[in-house]
Amino acid sequence: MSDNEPQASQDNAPPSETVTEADFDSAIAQTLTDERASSDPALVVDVEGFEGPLDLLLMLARTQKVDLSKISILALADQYLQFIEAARKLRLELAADYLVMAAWLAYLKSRLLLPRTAEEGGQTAEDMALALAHRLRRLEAFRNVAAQLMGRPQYDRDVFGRGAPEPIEEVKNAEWSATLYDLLTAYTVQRQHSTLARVRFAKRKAWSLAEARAALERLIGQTADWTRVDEYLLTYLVDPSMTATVVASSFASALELVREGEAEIHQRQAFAPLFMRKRVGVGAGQAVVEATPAAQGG
Amino acid sequence: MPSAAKKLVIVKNDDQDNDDKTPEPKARAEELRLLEALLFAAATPLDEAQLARRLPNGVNVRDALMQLKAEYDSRGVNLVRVGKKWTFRTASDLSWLLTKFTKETKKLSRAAVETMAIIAYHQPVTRAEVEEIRGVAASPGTFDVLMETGWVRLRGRRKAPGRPLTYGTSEKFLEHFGLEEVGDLPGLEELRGAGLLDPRLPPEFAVPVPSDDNALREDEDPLEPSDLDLSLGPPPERIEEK
Amino acid sequence: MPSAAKKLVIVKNDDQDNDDKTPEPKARAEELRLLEALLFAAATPLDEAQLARRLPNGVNVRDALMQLKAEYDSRGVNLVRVGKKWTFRTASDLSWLLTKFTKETKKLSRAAVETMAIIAYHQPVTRAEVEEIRGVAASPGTFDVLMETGWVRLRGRRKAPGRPLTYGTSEKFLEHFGLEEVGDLPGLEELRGAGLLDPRLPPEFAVPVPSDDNALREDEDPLEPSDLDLSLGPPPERIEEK
Repeated sequence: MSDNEPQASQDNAPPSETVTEADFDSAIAQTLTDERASSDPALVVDVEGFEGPLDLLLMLARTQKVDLSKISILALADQYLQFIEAARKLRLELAADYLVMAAWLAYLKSRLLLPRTAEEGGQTAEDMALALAHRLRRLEAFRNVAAQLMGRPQYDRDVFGRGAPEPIEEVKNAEWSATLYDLLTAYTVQRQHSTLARVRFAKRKAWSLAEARAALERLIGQTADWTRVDEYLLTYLVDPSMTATVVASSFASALELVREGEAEIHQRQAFAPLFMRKRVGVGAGQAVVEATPAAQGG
Repeated sequence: MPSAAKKLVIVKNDDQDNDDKTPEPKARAEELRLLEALLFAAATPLDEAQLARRLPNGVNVRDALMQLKAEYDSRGVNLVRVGKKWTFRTASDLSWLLTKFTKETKKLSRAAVETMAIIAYHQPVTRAEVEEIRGVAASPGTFDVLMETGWVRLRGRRKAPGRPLTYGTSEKFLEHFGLEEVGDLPGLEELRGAGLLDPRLPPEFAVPVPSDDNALREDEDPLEPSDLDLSLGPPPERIEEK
Repeated sequence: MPSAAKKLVIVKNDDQDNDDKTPEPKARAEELRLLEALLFAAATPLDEAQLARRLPNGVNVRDALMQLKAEYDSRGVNLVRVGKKWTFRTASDLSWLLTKFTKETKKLSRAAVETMAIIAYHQPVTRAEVEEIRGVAASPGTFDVLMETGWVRLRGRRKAPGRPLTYGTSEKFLEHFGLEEVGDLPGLEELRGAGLLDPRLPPEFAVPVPSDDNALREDEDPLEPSDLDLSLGPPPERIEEK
């Protein structure tokens, strides 16, 4: 791994820099086989360990051991092309980026070797070489600042905040939400609800036959004596408007009970009070209306 | 690591400082720095053994703690001992600083909105009257919540058996619902016009014209002194029930 | 609340202290206590507006912070400004003492570190510009990983063909690396001096300074609503490629 040593020695950054360096190394190590690691560094052709052709060029430039601004681009191009040639001999697959760079460098080299001709496209070979040197310097500079940045004391690694922050106690003051619309809907809905409910109650002022029958059954069940039906029913007649329905329904129900043999009914004369009693000991269906005049409900 | 070398120097400094025992601002013992960093960064209080284990050898942890405690005693953060462990805590007189009053929007329950509406239209109204109109008994919390909103206020007591409390709306109620006065609450025709009332309602159906006039009605008595303490006491209902 | 009364007294004290401007141990301004309590207690850095909101009226927060910072500079815990916010941090020379508190974090790859540095020093910058500087196409995950750290954020879109997304650093980046502003990035001056900060300009031209200012540059457009959903959507790269 001596390939990478120049880089390591160049980053003379704070101690934590070792962390990033270790990162770099491990990233490279992943791509290295044991065989390669143990072989002669000069023969190591490990393209995958590089972050692209510029990175490879930068490493090669470092082997010139001169300031990047004084680097010989011509020599660098040669180095790069040799490196690529070696890789191709080993039949290593090279990413297109590397090959494009190789082609460009070969072109640059040929231009640099030729005597300076008249300006063609404006850019001379020297300009191109300078531009490349500039890019290399720039990449290296960014690497350096990256190392410096990573070398800074980092939060939760080198410097720490309060381990046990004291929570700001929140006293929640409830802000109640309700709109006027909510209020009005709530009001009208419940007022209508109760009002309409009462209206419905008024409609039920009819006494159903079932209700009447249930009431009569309870009535005659209580005593075997003759009971005045209307007297009993009167207790229901709280509202005078119900008189008709109560009398009609109860009379109809009474007749029904008599027909079924459940009860006997008795009336002395027309429009006289009706008496009723539970019928005992007689089979159903043998109902007899005792009262001689036809029973009338009025 | 360069810090290792520093460590040694630190210990030496400490020893010197311990000798003169004067915590001068400039000659502040390095172990106080270490202690405060440790205690600050620790998620839980640390005991003296734990501190000693981290600090360079030869540091008198107890002395250093006492010195640090003295330094922080007058500050906004104090070094305190809890049980056998030490930790930094906000000075107890500053707890108010760490209280945040936030507003939380809560929605009123349907029962509360309904009760609120009846109080608004029918005020002054007693709890029993509200229940009569709603046709259900008010749940214990409903009036509490309404008192908490500040929209409902106690007006007085009805001149009637049991002298029940009368409720009405407050100024805050008007503010919240954007009303200039409760009389601006829409009346029967407006409610009908807004489609909120069923056109088939019987003719005798009426909506009162509400008034939150502070002046007590003829059938109202003023609140008694004990009623006025309600805000600090148990919920008004409880008292009313007594 | 009793604290309200205390508050008023405090303000009076402050004014006196400000007048003589000498932070005597005895006459230490009460606002320094309040400040240190707030900053010690807070789980995250606080900005001056947040602090001012909690302190009594009339306190010059900036002055008080400076005074407090000076007091703590030599201690084991320092008051530091990160971005526009203030927080207490253990002194950076004491990391050796506090290794036990180190939180294991995912280590960034070399590519990610370089990319982050380019974003930081070169912001606002597009993906293509980062790739140009590095001389290699960014692998799909690199930007994702950086976005995930929360150190890098989307800023907007460059007013250029294809309207590529521009990247910059976040407040969390400053907090993590303990920087007051991106202008304090280490080595920034050298980088600028060498004319290495603008790929398109030769060294003799004026070089732009990195800026994480939320205000967009002239050549930046704001993000569109769909861009802002990125955190919940597919990785930024994918979208950019569309």
